[in-house]
Amino acid sequence: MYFGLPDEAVALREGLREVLATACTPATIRGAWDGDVCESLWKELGSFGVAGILVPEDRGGLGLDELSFVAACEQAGYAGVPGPFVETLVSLPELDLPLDGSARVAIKRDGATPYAGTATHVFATRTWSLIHPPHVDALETVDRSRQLGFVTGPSTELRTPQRQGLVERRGALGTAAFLLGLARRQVDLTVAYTRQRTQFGVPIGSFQAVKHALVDAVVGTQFAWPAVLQAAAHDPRDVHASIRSSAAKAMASDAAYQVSRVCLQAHGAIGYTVEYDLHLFAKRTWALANDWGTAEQHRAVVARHLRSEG
Amino acid sequence: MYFGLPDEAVALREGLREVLATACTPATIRGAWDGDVCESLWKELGSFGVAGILVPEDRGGLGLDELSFVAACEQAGYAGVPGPFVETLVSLPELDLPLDGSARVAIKRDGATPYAGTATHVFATRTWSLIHPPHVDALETVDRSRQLGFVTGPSTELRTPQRQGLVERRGALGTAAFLLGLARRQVDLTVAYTRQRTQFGVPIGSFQAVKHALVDAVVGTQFAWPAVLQAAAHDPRDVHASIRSSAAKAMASDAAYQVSRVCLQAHGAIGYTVEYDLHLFAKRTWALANDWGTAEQHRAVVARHLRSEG
Amino acid sequence: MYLTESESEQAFRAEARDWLRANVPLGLPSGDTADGFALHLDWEKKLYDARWAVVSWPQAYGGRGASVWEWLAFEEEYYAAGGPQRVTQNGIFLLAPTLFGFGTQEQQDTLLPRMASAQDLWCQGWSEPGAGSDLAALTSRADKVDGGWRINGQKTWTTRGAFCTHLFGLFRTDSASERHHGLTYLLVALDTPGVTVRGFARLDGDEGFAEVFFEDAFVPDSAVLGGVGTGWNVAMATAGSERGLTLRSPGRYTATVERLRTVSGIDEDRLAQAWMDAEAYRLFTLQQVSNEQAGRGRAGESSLNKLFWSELDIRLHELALDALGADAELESPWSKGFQFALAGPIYAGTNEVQRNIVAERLLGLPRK
Amino acid sequence: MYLTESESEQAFRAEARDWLRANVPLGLPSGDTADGFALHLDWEKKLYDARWAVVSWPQAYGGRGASVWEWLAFEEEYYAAGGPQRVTQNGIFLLAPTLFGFGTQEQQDTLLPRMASAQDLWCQGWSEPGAGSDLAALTSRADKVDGGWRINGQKTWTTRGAFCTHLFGLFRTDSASERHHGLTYLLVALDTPGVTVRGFARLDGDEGFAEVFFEDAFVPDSAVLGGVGTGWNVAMATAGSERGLTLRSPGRYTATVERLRTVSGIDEDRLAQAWMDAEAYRLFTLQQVSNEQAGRGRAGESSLNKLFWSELDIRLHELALDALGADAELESPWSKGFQFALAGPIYAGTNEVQRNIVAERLLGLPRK
Repeated sequence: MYFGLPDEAVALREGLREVLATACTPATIRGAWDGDVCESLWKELGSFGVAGILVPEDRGGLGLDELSFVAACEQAGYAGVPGPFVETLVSLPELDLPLDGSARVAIKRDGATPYAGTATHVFATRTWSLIHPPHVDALETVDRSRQLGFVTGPSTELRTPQRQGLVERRGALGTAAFLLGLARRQVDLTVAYTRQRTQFGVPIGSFQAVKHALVDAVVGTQFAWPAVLQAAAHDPRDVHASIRSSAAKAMASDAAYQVSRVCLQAHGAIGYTVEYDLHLFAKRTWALANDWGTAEQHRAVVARHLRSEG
Repeated sequence: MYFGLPDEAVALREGLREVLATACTPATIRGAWDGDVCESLWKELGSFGVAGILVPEDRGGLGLDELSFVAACEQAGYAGVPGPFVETLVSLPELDLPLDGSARVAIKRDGATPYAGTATHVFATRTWSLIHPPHVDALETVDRSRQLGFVTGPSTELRTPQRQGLVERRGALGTAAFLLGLARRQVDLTVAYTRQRTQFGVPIGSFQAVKHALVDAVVGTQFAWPAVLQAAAHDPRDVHASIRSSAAKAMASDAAYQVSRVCLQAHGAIGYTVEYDLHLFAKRTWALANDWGTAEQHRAVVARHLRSEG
Repeated sequence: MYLTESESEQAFRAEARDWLRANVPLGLPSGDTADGFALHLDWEKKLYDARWAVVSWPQAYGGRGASVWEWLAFEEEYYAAGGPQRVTQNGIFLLAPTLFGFGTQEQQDTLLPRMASAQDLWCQGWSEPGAGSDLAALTSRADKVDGGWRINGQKTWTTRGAFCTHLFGLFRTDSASERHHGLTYLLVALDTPGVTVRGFARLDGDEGFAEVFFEDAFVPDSAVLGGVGTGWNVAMATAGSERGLTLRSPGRYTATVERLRTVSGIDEDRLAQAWMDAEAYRLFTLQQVSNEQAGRGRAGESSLNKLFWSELDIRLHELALDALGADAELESPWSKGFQFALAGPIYAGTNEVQRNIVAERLLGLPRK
Repeated sequence: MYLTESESEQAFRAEARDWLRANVPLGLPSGDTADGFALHLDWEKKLYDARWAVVSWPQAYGGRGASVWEWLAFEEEYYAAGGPQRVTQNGIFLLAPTLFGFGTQEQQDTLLPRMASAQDLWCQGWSEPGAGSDLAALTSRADKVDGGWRINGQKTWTTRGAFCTHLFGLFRTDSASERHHGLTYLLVALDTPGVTVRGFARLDGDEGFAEVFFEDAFVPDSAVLGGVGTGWNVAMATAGSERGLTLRSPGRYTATVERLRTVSGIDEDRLAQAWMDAEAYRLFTLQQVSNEQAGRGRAGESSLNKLFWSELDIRLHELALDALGADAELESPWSKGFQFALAGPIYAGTNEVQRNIVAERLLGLPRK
């Protein structure tokens, strides 16, 4: 018995880490804030093959499982990849689109659609159809890289088997992993800053007020990750399999949000400026914590299951 | 304009403080744990006149207002007065009983009645009748001075005007004040202990981990007290007067409970023994936090009001 | 307990309510942008012309000589009517109390009326790159020269500095001194040669912050507020009122809760808690004022006050955003207000510093 | 990811479940009272006779040589079946790992079987009146004498000390040494002349604590576990396993949550969180074991583990007590369990100490 990422998932994550170290810097994210769709980043992602993680090999994908998927999403979160990363990865298995990064797929919502402004295609899962090219009425958002908008445009019905449930579940799960990556990045920034920032003659990271608040927040993320792993593992004997992704999203949303609060406070005024990078990851965290279902909504799913399953 | 205790309430509290300093020591409370009804303490309280705080002067009471009442309850909480202190004070205005401390009145509940084991009379407010002498089937409680029990016995219907609402409101309000007194005592014990207890070469009270947790708990009690004052003040222009006692009890319950948790933790192992006094005040806090309505139940009252009052 | 307002207090409140409801401009843009700031100035001048800008000041300086109770009533009515944040607040709420306490007659006569009428716009010069929570570590120098002082150094995190005309702050006037010794409180016009202001953006994207650079900037002796070398004590008086009720009047939160009640899908249990908390803050403030007027003010009380409002402000906005769910990330008064609220636990002395103060001064826990 | 149990693991779990469901005594009184302890001993002997007392130990010592996975499965089934707290746990979970790691062949052969069969009952001798969180401040001395050591000093907060037969703990064997130097790990029979045990009551009123006094108590050289003067490292190994999964197996919490689901009027949102948390703890533990077996154990991981379970245990009981409302104060498994849970953040290294460890070893924040 072994509980953890299999070697292939670890290898994928490490490879992606190297790609993103140069392909997705804070400058890249700031570019997205200014409306750049980051085509070069997506080409890199495409040539690395990550877009096709969940696409069968006979269709040119990597044909990997969801453990590799969450490993990739966590790493993408750490880099703060702008644009519909999770959405594209969960959509491509259902669509007949290129896997080279030229297709960026947003997923349509009843209200405004996240990443609509940067998407080449919009996947309307309810009607199982694809909108291309999308026409977007953009909205102002706190995280400007989110590019929310109302979507219209020519729509084509899809012939592929309708797997709304799978897309919904994978979207929440991948976003949970992405959130934990964002949290890890914010913790790293905070540790680095509080180690060197001196006040009262000592590094502020040596104060228990900073240490203990940060540790309590990190505990939340450390215990959310195994929930993500279990949701991705699909243990056939797991009677709770159907709600694992909800548990993962609920825990990751709360944990990552708490990390964003604590890291901002630990930084003091510097964290409160847009010139410093922390806000890029904090604001994405706030958006994703409520995207693909809020923590409260996913806990309600778990509660219903516990009631019915008696 | 002035918001605070009037001089007569302050004077009463100071007088009561002196009485209780000798009449109600931790040894007194431990006696109550062993079943002592503390008659000498109640005689002291009677001769000081506190039993009749809310009883009109023409009936031999002090005829004071609820500001003096909450001031007395807070001080009684600080001393951890065992037995039905709040219950007796809110009952005596409705009953024709001696004010010399010889009457200890519990208030009947549908379930087990708190302090039944130490009461001379049990006031059944629903039926507005008095049970005397009470027969009690005792129950085991975490705070053994609570003496909960199921009550039966000869009952006399009362002719006085039925003021169930007043008794209920005053009971919750007095208990809120009592809880804040219990909290203040626990904070004092904790400050005294953490100032002298040395670990790692310094007083543990100098660690931010101890300081900040204690401060956060104290903030809760400091902001609950004005809510108690306002509930006791009956400002005629206050459109929210009807829910002030619920707000006071909800805030005091949560704040005092949090204080009990933090103070126990700050003490470490010593606080976890019954030989040390802290538990006497912590366990009463846990009991009273849920007595006379839990914080959640009282918040529900406030929520209903906010909805209706639009 | 005498909570009832006197007839004059009631009359004052009624007059303020009527005027505010008739005149408060709704939907002003943020005052922390260049365009917004200009519109806010119009509003400030309107307040001044109607003598509502500084109600608690003497008539001679443009006020109404209102009592603190009347001031609290005005603030309640101001926010209940939807009044915007005051772009003049650093001057009228933070510097003015210090001027009244430490200023010369001439400083008061010249500076206060121009401040009240928003002709002079003041920003703070406390923090420096190396001195945030640890304010006593500041290194900006003012060296004595003939007729005045020559300033060198840098201030930062100066709120609305890019839009202000003057700065008040602490400078080291005794180069041999350390920590909180040898500091002097100076009043500096930002158009002084050698002073450079660079605005930069805050978390919410508005250019609400500024860095201020001093290169041999000369200020006259009359720029000294309080005695030379006594700057720390003078500044602490301001810091006190900054942490105290003048920074955040309760009316802000009671008004926010009323707005919360109109948000659909809000958690009722948490809304009840929010209402209780805002009320508790209002009542705590009344108690605090009463204590201070009775000479019973408590050490650390203003820190308790700051800890509570700063965390309450965040909770209130979290409650709204949770109800908005997926729409919470859209630009809105709630998402804007949430980001603004996040500054509360950081500025005016971080909450970590406030907890130390309460622990040591109110509870008596050992410093070391 | 290979979460699926092997056939042999499944068979082991099934055998354990069947035996436990048939044999677990329900409604035992607390093992921390004299009467209760005796009844718990009967249960321990029954476990031993069926070779379920120490499943992970070698057959030779009364175990089944079970893997850690099988041990976790056993623990899950044990608590799911309503099994009582193990009064032998300080020995079999805390001392035994140290004996396996540091004990001589003779120590293992003589002590382990008697421990497994509950003939010897072990308690801890760590804390002293002056050494709690700061264990290295301990002052109890053991002076070298012919053929052994003479012990003087006092230990306290010794769980179930009044009912045990032996004590393991740290003593200062180099009087010139300071802090964690010059300490030796000793095994002491409590019936040794010069040893006095005084039991005293815990928060829940049970006599679960003891003070142990040593006055010229003699122990032979064979009482030394590990090398003389190496006691700190030996003890840390135990402390590690104490903070680690052997102190609180996940089965406890998953079982508690199942009980919570039967409490009426429980808050469903918080129940869902409780279920997720208990599951997260179970899964985190599986991950931790996997990491350690793969040689990828992380510094501070056992402290993360302790922080989580100790706070989870309290939350679970608070949830039940909130649902019980006014009846929460009655003696019940929930109120008893709540008081027991309150010890979690205090013992085995306070959570404040654990947070320092995680901050410094896992996150790399500076000590000073």
